Amino acid sequence: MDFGFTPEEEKFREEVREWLEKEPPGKFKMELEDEGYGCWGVSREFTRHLGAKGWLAPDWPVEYGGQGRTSMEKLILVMELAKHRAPTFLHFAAELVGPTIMLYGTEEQKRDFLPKMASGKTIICECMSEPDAGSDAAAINTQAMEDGDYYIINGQKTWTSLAHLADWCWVTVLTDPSATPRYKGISSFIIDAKTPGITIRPIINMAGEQSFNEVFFDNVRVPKSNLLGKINNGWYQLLAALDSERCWSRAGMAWYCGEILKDLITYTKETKNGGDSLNHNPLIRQKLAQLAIDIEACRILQYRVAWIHSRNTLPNYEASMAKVYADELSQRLAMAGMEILGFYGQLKRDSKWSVLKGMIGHMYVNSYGKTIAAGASEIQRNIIAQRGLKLPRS
Amino acid sequence: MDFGFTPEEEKFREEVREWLEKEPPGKFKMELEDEGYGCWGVSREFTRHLGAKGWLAPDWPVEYGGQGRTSMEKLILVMELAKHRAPTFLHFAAELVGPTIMLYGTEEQKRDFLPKMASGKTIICECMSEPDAGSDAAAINTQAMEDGDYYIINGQKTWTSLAHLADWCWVTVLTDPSATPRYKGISSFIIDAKTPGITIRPIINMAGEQSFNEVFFDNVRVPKSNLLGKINNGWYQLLAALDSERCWSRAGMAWYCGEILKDLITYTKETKNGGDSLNHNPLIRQKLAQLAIDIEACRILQYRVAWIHSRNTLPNYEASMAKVYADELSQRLAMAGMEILGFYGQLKRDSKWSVLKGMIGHMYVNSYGKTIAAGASEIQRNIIAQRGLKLPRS
Amino acid sequence: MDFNLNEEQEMLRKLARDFLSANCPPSLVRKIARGEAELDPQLWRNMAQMGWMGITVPEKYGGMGGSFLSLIVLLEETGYACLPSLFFSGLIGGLALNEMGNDGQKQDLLPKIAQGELMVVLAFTEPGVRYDAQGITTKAVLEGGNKYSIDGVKLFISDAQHADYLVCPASSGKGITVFLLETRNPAIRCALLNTYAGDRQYEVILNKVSSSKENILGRVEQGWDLLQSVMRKATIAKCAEMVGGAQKALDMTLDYARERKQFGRPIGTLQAIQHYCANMAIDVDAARFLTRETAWNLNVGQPCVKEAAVAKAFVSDAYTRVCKMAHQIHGAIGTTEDHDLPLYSKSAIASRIIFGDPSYHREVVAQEIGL
Amino acid sequence: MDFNLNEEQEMLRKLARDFLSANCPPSLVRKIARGEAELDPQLWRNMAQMGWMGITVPEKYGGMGGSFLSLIVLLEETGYACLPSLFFSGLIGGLALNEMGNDGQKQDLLPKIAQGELMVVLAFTEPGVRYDAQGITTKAVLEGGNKYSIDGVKLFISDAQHADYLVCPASSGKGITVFLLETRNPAIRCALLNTYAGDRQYEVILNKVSSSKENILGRVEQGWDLLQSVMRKATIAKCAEMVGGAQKALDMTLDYARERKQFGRPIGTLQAIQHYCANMAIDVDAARFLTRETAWNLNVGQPCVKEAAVAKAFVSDAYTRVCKMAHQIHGAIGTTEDHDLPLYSKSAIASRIIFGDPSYHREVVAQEIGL
Repeated sequence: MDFGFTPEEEKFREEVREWLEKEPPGKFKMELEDEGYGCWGVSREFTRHLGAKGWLAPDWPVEYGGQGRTSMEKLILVMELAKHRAPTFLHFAAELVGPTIMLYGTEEQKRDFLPKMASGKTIICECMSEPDAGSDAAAINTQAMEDGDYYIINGQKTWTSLAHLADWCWVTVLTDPSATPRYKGISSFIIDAKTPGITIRPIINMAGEQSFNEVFFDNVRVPKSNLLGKINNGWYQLLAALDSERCWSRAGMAWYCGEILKDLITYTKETKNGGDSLNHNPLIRQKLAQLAIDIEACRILQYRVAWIHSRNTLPNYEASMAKVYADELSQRLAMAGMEILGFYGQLKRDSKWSVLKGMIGHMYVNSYGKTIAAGASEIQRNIIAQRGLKLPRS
Repeated sequence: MDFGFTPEEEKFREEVREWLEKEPPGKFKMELEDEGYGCWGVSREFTRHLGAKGWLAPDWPVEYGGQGRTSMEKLILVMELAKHRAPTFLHFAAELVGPTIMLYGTEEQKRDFLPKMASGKTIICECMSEPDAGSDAAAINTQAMEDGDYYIINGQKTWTSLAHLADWCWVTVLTDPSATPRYKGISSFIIDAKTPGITIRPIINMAGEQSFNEVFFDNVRVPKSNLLGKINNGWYQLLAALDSERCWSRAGMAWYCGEILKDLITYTKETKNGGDSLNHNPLIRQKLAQLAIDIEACRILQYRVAWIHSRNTLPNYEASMAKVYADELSQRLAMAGMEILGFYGQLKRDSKWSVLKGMIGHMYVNSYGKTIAAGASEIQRNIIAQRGLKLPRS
Repeated sequence: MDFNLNEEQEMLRKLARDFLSANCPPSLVRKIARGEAELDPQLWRNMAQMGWMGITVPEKYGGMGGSFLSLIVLLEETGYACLPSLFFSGLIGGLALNEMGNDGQKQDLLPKIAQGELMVVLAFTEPGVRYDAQGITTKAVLEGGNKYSIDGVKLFISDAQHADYLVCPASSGKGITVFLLETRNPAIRCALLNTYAGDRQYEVILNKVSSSKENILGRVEQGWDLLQSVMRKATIAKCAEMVGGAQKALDMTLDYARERKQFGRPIGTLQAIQHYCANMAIDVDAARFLTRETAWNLNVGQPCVKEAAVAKAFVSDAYTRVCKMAHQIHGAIGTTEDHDLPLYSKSAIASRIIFGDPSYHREVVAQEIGL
Repeated sequence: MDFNLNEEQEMLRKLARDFLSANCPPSLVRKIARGEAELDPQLWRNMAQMGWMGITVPEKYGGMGGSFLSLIVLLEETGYACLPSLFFSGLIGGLALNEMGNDGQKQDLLPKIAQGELMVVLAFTEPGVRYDAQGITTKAVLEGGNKYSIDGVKLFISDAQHADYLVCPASSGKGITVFLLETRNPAIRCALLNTYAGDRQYEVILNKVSSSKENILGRVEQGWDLLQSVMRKATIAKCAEMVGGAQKALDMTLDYARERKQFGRPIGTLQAIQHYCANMAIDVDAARFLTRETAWNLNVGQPCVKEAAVAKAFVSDAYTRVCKMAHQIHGAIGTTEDHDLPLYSKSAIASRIIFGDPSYHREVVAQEIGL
């Protein structure tokens, strides 16, 4: 039992902090503003800057552009980025597709793609979901037909985060549509986003922002060398990507929520209702204290995931626990914020009378999607029950 | 749209009130004390007293011992009994089995049993559940074998409320064990509780009281005339009983909870913590106010059930809504009570330092069973979704 | 007791449902929320012609003379269609005028309101957002014999810019006086706020607005009690709108759960989804009947202080929960701007707060139950 | 960082699990709760022989000299077995003595505690049930040079009757003085309270109890801070016990869900049941690791004011939720007195409140986060 960080880890944390204070993330140009609290924001410039420092994929091997750091160091980096409200949404491209290439790619593919990704120069988006394949990820219809040294790809992907900023697309397709079960006929390709026949159409979310896209493939010709790893092995590649996503996509949530909580505390101290500051209201005190408590629970569940990862084991249901807890916490936080701000919570950043840069309302409106994206909470609870608790499937 | 009671109904309410004030329910001998708040208490004496007045089954036809009153009048009676904390748990025997006999019994059976039940002189308990047949009510194993003018019954029932106080048992059995689906082989019998071969063994609940029983049938000889209605028609009789139970078993809950809430309000006004009365604590104010709000929601859902019933229609998913809401409300109320009472909530009535007659702790300990008995909340939600909202079964 | 609508109410309900689904589809609502359109004047005229603007305006003032219950039935349907707030704002303004105005004021304005030619809007909340009399910091000072000068800021006032008159409570002398202010007055300035829902809420600055005594609604310095009674009706009207919205969110969700297939079967067969839907349905039904019952009691003249607070607290929370579950079941598609669901989940935010949020109303309930 | 137990801790855990499941089965716990038995002296002696009573007592006082973490590991297992409170009460009394006593006091009593021959119990709460210094209304008055006279009522004191000494804070002069009182003193009277859980909580009446200055733990009128630090350790110790209980409730429930068949299949295949279990597991894991982490921080000397409050609030609520879900999944069988589950759900009630309920600890957290 040891809940401390090692002196080396603390030293790395200091290094990260110093660097972030010298180069505050807020000064970089943002593609998606995320209403001023960062974290889910997108800044290609900051991502490259972080990549240049070697901290976009610090845990990758040195030969593939990483620094060979431990998962605990990566966790520390994530914590500090969240505490400094750095825009990190673009990083998840490396987190999702990178480990999959590492596991399943050919040596040439690894040497080709990984260093570019680690440096932040190349963004690879993940084209997985389709209109009829959401939680049921194997139900895809996009097909790849062999044609000499090429494959011809036709179909439609959706909910593709950041496709409009991506240089390459990692795409799951059916290479054997007749396979039963269906997942045995899935392969994946890494495709240049500029290849003719690819159309990217933005999806505007309910906050009025573009974060998702539809990606259409209309007779897209892809060299066979762009098949990732082996043919009809795509399902396992996809699972690896999803595992990695579950592990890391919410890793910063406890600290990100902690920053929002701080903002709310400041707000309640500076705001009066009927002569008394809001922070003296016992209802508000209990509400915010409960969130502070839940943030600690979120944090310790994330620590566990990173710790399991650090032992070169892939976290399983433990990552689902951390994800579902983090997402639901962020929804409770957004709701609490709206309750405290009342009417003011509705106002966008640029509105007269807006408070806290409009971020609470922004967070609230976006919070609905948190328990849906990257595997809905229902799927996570199924995983916990079936894989973690060994409850029978039928 | 009309949410008022008619003048006739209000007159009946007055009549009930005057009677209850003249004959306060608390003065009758109790078989199950229910820690002083009545309602789930058992008093054979009070039940007979109410029966003598004609109010145990006021909505039954006059020829079967009732008064031919409307369901709205019955609702009013239930409301007033709850407000006067009358012990009514024994009444449910009439509510459950009575309507089933009315619907499916032979004329002779109706004339034989119903008036005795309506007067409170005869208590019929319902032997339905078995160790392997809980939510899955058709999975019973108790069997009845023909033997001349008799049936011989063997098997075990459980969770039989009040069997130890009952004169007769209404028992579901397999008369055709080979039937598929199983429910097509179910019949039911009304059996004298004193018949040789019947053994009743009390089950002590976690509050230390006897309310359930196991009932064993060991070669019990039952005359064929005691078969209720037609052979192999028991499943529909059972469903009717369960429908009736869903309708009425929680009908008084809103008012019962209202009385407990009043007690808690009084308690908070009379109890100080650190110099200030508990009722000035905003957390407690909000908590109790929310319960008051939920009680109104519970009430209106119960009104609807009674109203549907009053139009000679059997409430369906609406009764499930009312039941699930009422049960979960009573659990929230018990929990809130325990939070407010703190250490004092643990104390039994006879303990030194006990408060509110120990009823909050009693209610809390018993509250776990509320969402289980008479159809678990999960079953009720299945009914709401499938019968009410027409969601597909598979 | 009768939980059903009567024949007349049922006709109104059906007419409203049919008319609004034909003439105010979600696509239009979305355009308006995006600021790409305004409510079509023809749609407005049609609604006026059906008598909706004057539904509770007495016949002698050119209205339909309907009861408060008719208004509730209608608002459940405008809520179902997510009809932009303009209609609701005007209805409440008319209600305030009808309940507080004198005969002359009503003669003057109610017929035009009923014909859809004039709009009165209630301008209650201020930056402090409180619902007690102490929360009214807008000041009206008597200047000379007949003139008041009014100063203050009203905030989060829906559709103020579109109003011809504002019903505007102000603190004057020993109490609250309610003024009917013409918005043409250059001393009144409205600025649109920018909300996530894209509804039209305004800051209204009253800068030495001059008003004569004739423009007072009710009695000088004694407007509060009557205004409170108007606010309670407005609160229940808002509840009815929310009930309609919640019903729509549930209906959309049920449709989706029946149609959307994953793992080879409709997601509506999954027990988790079924239980979510069951909870939504309980919320919707309880919300509906608590609202209708309170409306019925208001209609027979009960004060309903506790009842209105119970309803607003319950319905607001229920609508919030229903939207949350609707989103969870819809998955990603429900979070897109082009989907209908966000129209409802966003409008639930403002509805939850206006006329007091659940916490405020719980405190009212606490007082009423003797705490 | 290492979420696993080390080898020594794992051995202790396994030993405790095996020993308790063999020697303290639920049937025995139930008998004791019913008042039909007391804890077997042989069982007590065996636990003492394994060193459990003195697990954190320094070796020089005859204990095992284990760390606070060993105690936490052990208490997770006693919680899992629902070992009656006597053991916990004695452990915390020993802890208090070890942290607050002087060398002479420790020489005197700790070896006997470690051998299981003597029991010290913390008598903190009073009828007002508060955890701040103002809540201590028991008064100690100096009478003559060396004697105090102590008057007051301590309430809800677990196992007081079985104790040889009480650690008893009292208000004296300008602060809190903590006395070590011998229960043989006839001026101390213990009366058993009757609880639903059947645990042994007492009213302790102190009627002019005379105590010499030698029996003071820590410094006169300055005992509060040190006592607070003991209370924080006791709080986390209680959390560990709750974690064990919650784990047992989950394990029982999983077994039942796998075995219990309805509608032709195990109920554990139903999505609603699976999701309940998933929630229980999240609660148990988060509760366990928050507890262990706080214990680890206390062990390296951190004050853990916020951390202990976070843990107690979370673990108490988590245990309550887990028991609720365990009951729901068990159905009727779980509500019977003969079932093991009520042992846990009832013990959760007292555990939730002792050393401060979640609401109290949320307020502590509120102060710590700068509200």
